[in-house]
Amino acid sequence: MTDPLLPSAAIHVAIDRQLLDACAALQLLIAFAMLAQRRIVSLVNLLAAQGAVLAAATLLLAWRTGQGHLYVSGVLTLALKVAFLPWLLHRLIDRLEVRFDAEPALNVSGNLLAGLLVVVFAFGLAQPITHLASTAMRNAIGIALGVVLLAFLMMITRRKAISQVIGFLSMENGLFFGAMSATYGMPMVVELGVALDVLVAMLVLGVFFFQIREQFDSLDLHHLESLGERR
Amino acid sequence: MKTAALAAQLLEIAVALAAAPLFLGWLNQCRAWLSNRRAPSLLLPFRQLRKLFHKDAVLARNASPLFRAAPYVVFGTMVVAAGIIPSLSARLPLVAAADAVALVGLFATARVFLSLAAMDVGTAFGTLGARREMMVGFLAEPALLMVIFVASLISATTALPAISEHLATRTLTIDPALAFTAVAFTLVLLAENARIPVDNPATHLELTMIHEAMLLEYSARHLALMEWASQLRLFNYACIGFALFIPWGIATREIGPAGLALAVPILALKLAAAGAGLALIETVSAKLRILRAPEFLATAFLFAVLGMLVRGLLGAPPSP
Amino acid sequence: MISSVSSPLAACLALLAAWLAVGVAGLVRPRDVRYAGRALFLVGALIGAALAVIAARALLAGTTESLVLPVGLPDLPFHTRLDALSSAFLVLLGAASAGVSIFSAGYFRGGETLASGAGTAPGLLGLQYHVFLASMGLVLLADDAYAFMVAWELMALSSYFLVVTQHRIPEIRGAGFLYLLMAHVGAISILLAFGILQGGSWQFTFDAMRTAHLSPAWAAAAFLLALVGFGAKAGLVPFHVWLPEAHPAAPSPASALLSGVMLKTAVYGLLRVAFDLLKDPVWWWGLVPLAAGLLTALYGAVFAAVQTDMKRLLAYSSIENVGLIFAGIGLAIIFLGTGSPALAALALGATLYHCLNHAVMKSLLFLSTGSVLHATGERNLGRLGGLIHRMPSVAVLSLVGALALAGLPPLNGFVSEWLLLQSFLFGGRIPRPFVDLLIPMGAAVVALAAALAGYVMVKFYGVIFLGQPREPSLAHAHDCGILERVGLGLLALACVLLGLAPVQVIAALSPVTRLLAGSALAQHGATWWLLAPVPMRTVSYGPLAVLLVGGIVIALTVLMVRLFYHGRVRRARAWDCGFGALTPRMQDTAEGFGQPIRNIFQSFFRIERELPTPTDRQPRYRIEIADRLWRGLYEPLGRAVEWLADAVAIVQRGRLSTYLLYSFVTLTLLLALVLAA
Amino acid sequence: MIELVLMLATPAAGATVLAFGRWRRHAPELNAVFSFATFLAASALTVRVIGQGPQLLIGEQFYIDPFNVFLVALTAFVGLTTALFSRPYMRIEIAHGRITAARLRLYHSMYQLFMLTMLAALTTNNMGLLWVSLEAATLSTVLLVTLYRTPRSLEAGWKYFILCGVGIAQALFGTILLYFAAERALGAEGVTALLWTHLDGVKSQLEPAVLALAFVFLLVGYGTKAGLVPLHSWLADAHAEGPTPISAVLSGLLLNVALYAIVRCKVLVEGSLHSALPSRMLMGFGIASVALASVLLWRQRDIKRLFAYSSIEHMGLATFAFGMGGAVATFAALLHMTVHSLTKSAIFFATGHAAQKAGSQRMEDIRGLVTLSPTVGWGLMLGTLAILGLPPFGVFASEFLILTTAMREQPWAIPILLAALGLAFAAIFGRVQSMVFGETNMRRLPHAPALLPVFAHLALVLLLGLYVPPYLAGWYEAAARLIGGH
Repeated sequence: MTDPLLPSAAIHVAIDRQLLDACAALQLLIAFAMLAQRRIVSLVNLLAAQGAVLAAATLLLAWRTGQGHLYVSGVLTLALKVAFLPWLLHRLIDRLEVRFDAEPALNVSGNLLAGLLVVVFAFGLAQPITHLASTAMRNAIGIALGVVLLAFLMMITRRKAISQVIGFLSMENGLFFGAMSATYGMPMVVELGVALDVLVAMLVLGVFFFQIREQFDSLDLHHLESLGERR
Repeated sequence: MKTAALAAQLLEIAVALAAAPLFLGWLNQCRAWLSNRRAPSLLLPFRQLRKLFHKDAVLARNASPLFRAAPYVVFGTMVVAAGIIPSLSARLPLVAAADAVALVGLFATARVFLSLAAMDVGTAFGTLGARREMMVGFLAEPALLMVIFVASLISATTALPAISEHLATRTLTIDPALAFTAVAFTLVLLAENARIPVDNPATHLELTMIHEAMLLEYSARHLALMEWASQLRLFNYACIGFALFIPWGIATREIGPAGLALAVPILALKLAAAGAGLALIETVSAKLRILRAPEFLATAFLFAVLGMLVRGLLGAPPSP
Repeated sequence: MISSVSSPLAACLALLAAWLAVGVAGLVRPRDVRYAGRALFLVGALIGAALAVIAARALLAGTTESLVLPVGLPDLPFHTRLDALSSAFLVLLGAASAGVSIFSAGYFRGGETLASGAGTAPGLLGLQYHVFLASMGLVLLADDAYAFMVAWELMALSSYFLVVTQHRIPEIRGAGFLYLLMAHVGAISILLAFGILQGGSWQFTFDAMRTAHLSPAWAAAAFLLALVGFGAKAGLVPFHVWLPEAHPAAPSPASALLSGVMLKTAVYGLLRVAFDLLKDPVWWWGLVPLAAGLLTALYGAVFAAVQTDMKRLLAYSSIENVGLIFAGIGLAIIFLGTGSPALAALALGATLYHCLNHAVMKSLLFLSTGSVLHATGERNLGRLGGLIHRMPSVAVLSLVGALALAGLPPLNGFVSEWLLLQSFLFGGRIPRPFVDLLIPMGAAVVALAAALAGYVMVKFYGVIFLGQPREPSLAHAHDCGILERVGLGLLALACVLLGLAPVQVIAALSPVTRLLAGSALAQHGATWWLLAPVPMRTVSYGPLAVLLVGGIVIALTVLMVRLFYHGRVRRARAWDCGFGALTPRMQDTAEGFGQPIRNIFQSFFRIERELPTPTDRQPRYRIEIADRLWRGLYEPLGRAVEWLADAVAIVQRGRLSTYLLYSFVTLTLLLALVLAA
Repeated sequence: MIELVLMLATPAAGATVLAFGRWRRHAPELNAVFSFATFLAASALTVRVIGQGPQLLIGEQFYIDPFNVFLVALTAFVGLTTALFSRPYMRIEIAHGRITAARLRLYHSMYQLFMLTMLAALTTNNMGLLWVSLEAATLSTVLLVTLYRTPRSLEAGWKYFILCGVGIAQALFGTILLYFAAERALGAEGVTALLWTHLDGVKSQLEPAVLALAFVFLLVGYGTKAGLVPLHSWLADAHAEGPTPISAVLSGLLLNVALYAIVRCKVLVEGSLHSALPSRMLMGFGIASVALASVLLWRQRDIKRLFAYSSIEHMGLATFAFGMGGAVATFAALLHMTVHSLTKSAIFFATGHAAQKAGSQRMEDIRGLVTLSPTVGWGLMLGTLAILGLPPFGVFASEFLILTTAMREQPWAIPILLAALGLAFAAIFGRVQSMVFGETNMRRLPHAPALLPVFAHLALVLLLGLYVPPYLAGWYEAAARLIGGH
């Protein structure tokens, strides 16, 4: 397969590549920032930023490769991940009065160290397959994997329901970024389906938050540790 | 020929019926002499039997038919056993019907019926006697079987006549296995026939008595049969002993008047000797506590097993 | 009609199906005692009789035929096969079940089953009962591993439901649980044995296993696994713990089937594996069942002697007899392995004969305990006594059973013990050093066990039926109904016949020994009334003659006493030794009667005593006798499992982040694995 | 074609109607009717497939072959019986005041939605849509798990959501990688590149390195939903706290579907990898599940938790069998999936009524079922015996095959498997016995329980144990050929 960017002028190539790689780097940076961030509100903003970067990368790719469905998914991402979800989250935060909540016990340095290891691991995994990719930003596959794993790590370390959900969403972002970088996104049907699922998931979560809140009047996860195998 | 065999068989049974009380009488005489007492007449057992038969039987109100039947069963079993054991001749029609193992089985039958009868009326002593009798029995029976097994290992059969023939006809050798088993057999005999040191036939002291305790409810003819049966049992054991350890003189060839004529006095001699011997043992030994009886029988069992082991280790003794 | 069917195998299968049908028919009107509790059981009895007849004819005709049923796994349909071995055990099943079923027809009129309010309805009971019978039949006919396992587990299952009929009593539930658990473990072991037996052909039909070639090590493994599996079912020490719990728990007819018949299916299985599937067993295999069997025999006898519950006592006596049977099997293997098939045939003959005997006499006794239970509602020996006056027919019939079980001539129990002892005496001839020394010792153990059996039976019979009633309530005890009498009578008759006609029985069994050991049970010095199966010996046993002469002598004695003297009898109070009031409580209790055994074999038991002190207000005496093996083997096992569960439960503490961590670690590990690969 | 559309459209319609319709009173019946229609369509489809062989429908987006057709039939059938069961069950719940009519409406529509997602997941040919429908299945059941709004149910729902969400996200990454590899092989004709049939066609050319990674992600993702240890943590909680009909379908159907997805992926990966790695992974997960579950069974106090762990155990067994591969093992695994879902759902039916009678799910509160309501008691008892692998029930057949195959293929696993089976037997049976038998403390129920489903299921399981109908065996064997590989 030939690189779809080849026919255009070499100078552009450089710029596009640089831009896309910059997006990838930003993604990683934001993921790390989320891993280290204590305050929930800022987490939401970071999530929005991550979405924005993702959308930018998508649109850029769409413009360069001229694949129509990339525009669609770019716009979709913009609408869903940059506009709607952050808004919804902010709204929830207000309604649930957890605006000033923060993760109490969060070992930032430890997390960052672990995150570093994870990212190295991810690159190691991606390395043998990147050369197979035909896309403009194949090097980003490793980064995408890294972002996914970082989000996983974040979910593990969080003790608040909302921040766990944010971790979940940033994992979704990482996945989309991976799809983008590996194969210019999934087939349209799938993209739509996934987007729908994410949307529904968010709504369900909204319901959930209120249920949990009215039961435990707090969103701390330590309320949710009664089940299990202990006498 | 057939008739001769039948006649011999009947003769043997008749001899047993007659000799059993005599043997007991003789035994008691010897014991009396050994303990410097004036001995009762040799015929005393007969007189007692006659007296008992004449009396009216008294039964406990709640005695069941089993209680009445038991004496006959026990007596019958003992008579059959007497017919099977080769005391005079080894060539009798009935001997084929039961080998030594079956013989032990017959004795067990008698014992079981005796004990059941003792439990029937439901007095304290009856059950006590039955329990003790069964205890002695379940220890003595294996010992007796072991004795027979040793003999059968030597002579490759468990049929008494064959054993005694084999032992009688082989060249005379000192066989330690047989010696051990002889001791074991003697102990078993003492125990099984309620002799000192296991039981004392002459006392009704509840702490010690076994056999007598079971007969407490019996009277008259039933008692007579029971007594006679126990005399027969003693006699039978003696004959088994003869067949195993001093088999000479039992008519092994074709049954004829000559052989039997010779066999009867020999048997009398053996019985006399055995009676004296038993009397001696009983006089010199003291009655054991009932709790020690198991140890006594365990010793017997041990001797028999030792005999078997010796037999297995040394194999057949070298015959010149 | 059925016997006119050309193929006996088809006929047998049809009869098994008929049993199932009878069982299902019971569900139509489950609570109707007259229909489900009476009529159906009679039909079942007829089927059992027919089965016995057909199987017997097949056995005598030496039929061997096989049939493939259209059910089962797609590539492994049910194979069935009827040969001498299975016919012999089918005869056992049919005959014993016929007697038991007739008895049950009279027995399941409520009482023991319906007394506890909503106990199992007779219809449901009938279903379980007949499924139990049918599955046992299928076990005997199965000719592939799958069919066998299905039948085997179905047997365990249906019998489990019979055991827990009175499920309101916690002990009985516990017994049922233990029973099914042990059965399941045993089944797993059997399954493993089959897995080895197929020997790489991966065909699970028995034919394939017959032709499979195994390395000696694997063959030994298969044999030992089978021994464990079937031993667990038969109650071989140390797998016996369930038996004395489960057998007494069931309603008496079920107990009769469990002890009388089901244990024999285990024997059948071991014979099938050891002699048929593994064609030529190695001699030293035999040492294991021999040793285990002897230990079991002694163990069972000793424990039976100290029991105070009449059904437990019988259960332990079953353990004893199983021990004797397994010892016989071991002996047969040793003989066969050392190249003397004739002797192996002798030992096998003894074993099979004992199976038959035990089936009838143990069923008889369990049924009689059932009648006693109905009449008195008591199963504790300490509260019985003197029933010979209240229920004479039961007393007489069970006297036969008791004497037979005690191994007394001229009844059947003695014959098989006699054969067993004879074959033991040949142990000295085995061309293996030291073993030839040990095996005659085994004869000593057998003798001891047999003698103990006598003790046990005197205790059993004497305490229940003789003496004075230990409780006033026993005055209301009533004799059993006509159907029960017929059932008991048939079984008693079987005991007598098996005892008196050993020559014919041996002749009938010799096809089996020819199949298993390759040598018939020869009759040396053949006369029809004289059993002389022992090669090159002048040993013989003629129960008929013994009985005849004995009878004559007794008759003569009675006659003469009447003739020369008189038959005058006076009734009086029992002599109290001048003591005065003689109360029933002065008789030996069951504990008292067992006391000598308890002293002699103390080391067998774990005894907890509670002795009264002179200062006690209400002095009471309590003694509990427990099984050392239970405390020493099974309880630690249970504790170990609990400990393991507690240790493992740590992974499941309910913390979401921990769970997420599990997923994360799993993911990374697998990725690393891929990366490495 | 038309059958498929009907089969998918019916539950969709049902979901909307039950969500917005006005028939409060008869909603349960309506639910059953819709399920019945679905079942009819499914059977029609099945008949079609039996007659005409595998079908590619709707622009190749849907594919029905011997492997999934019996799962489709099974799903529709259990869906129907569960609907029948939930009719009185939910009424009783309302009568006991545990839920309100409004939530009942949510319940019904979500139930239909759940059915839709599972049928879609089974029939779709597009690996992407497979992912989408499985995620949707999670979403539609989360609110059902929390139906009672109790703290415990909320916690269970939350864990269910997060763990499955995260897991399924991994599966998405796997799908992406799959697409990535497929594009190289099939060229970038976007839509078709994720079609299983196409992938299956070119699986030998798919890039091994990529597929290996993809398989790991897919396995972890779908494995989470299949409840494979150590990804199982959500399962017991979700089963125990949700309403019983949901426990029944979760355990009886959802697990099957997840396992189905895994196996589909395995076929592709093995075709490309030519190494035993995937099989090894499956076997590892299988053994781990069987072992852990059988031990944890000993700690259970709650009856539904107990059977949830038993589900983990049996899924592990099936996974292990798939891992062993080969015709016989695969056949056994498929059979095991079938009988397990039938038996387990039957058990949950009985369990539900038992818990309602006792007014508690704690096992020591449930006593003597058989005395007051024999049908419930015997249903529970027989179902338990069946699930424990006692003949003549079908579970024994599949376990027999699995064990005997394992003796040949993987002897090392035998001790673990047998020990686990023994432990599970002791643990489960001991507890169930004391619930079924003994003195009773049960109360009467306001509505007559529906036990027809229980005994219908058990009858089928019994049949499968004694006699596998030829056409069913034919399916299984065809499917086994399809999956079995070597």
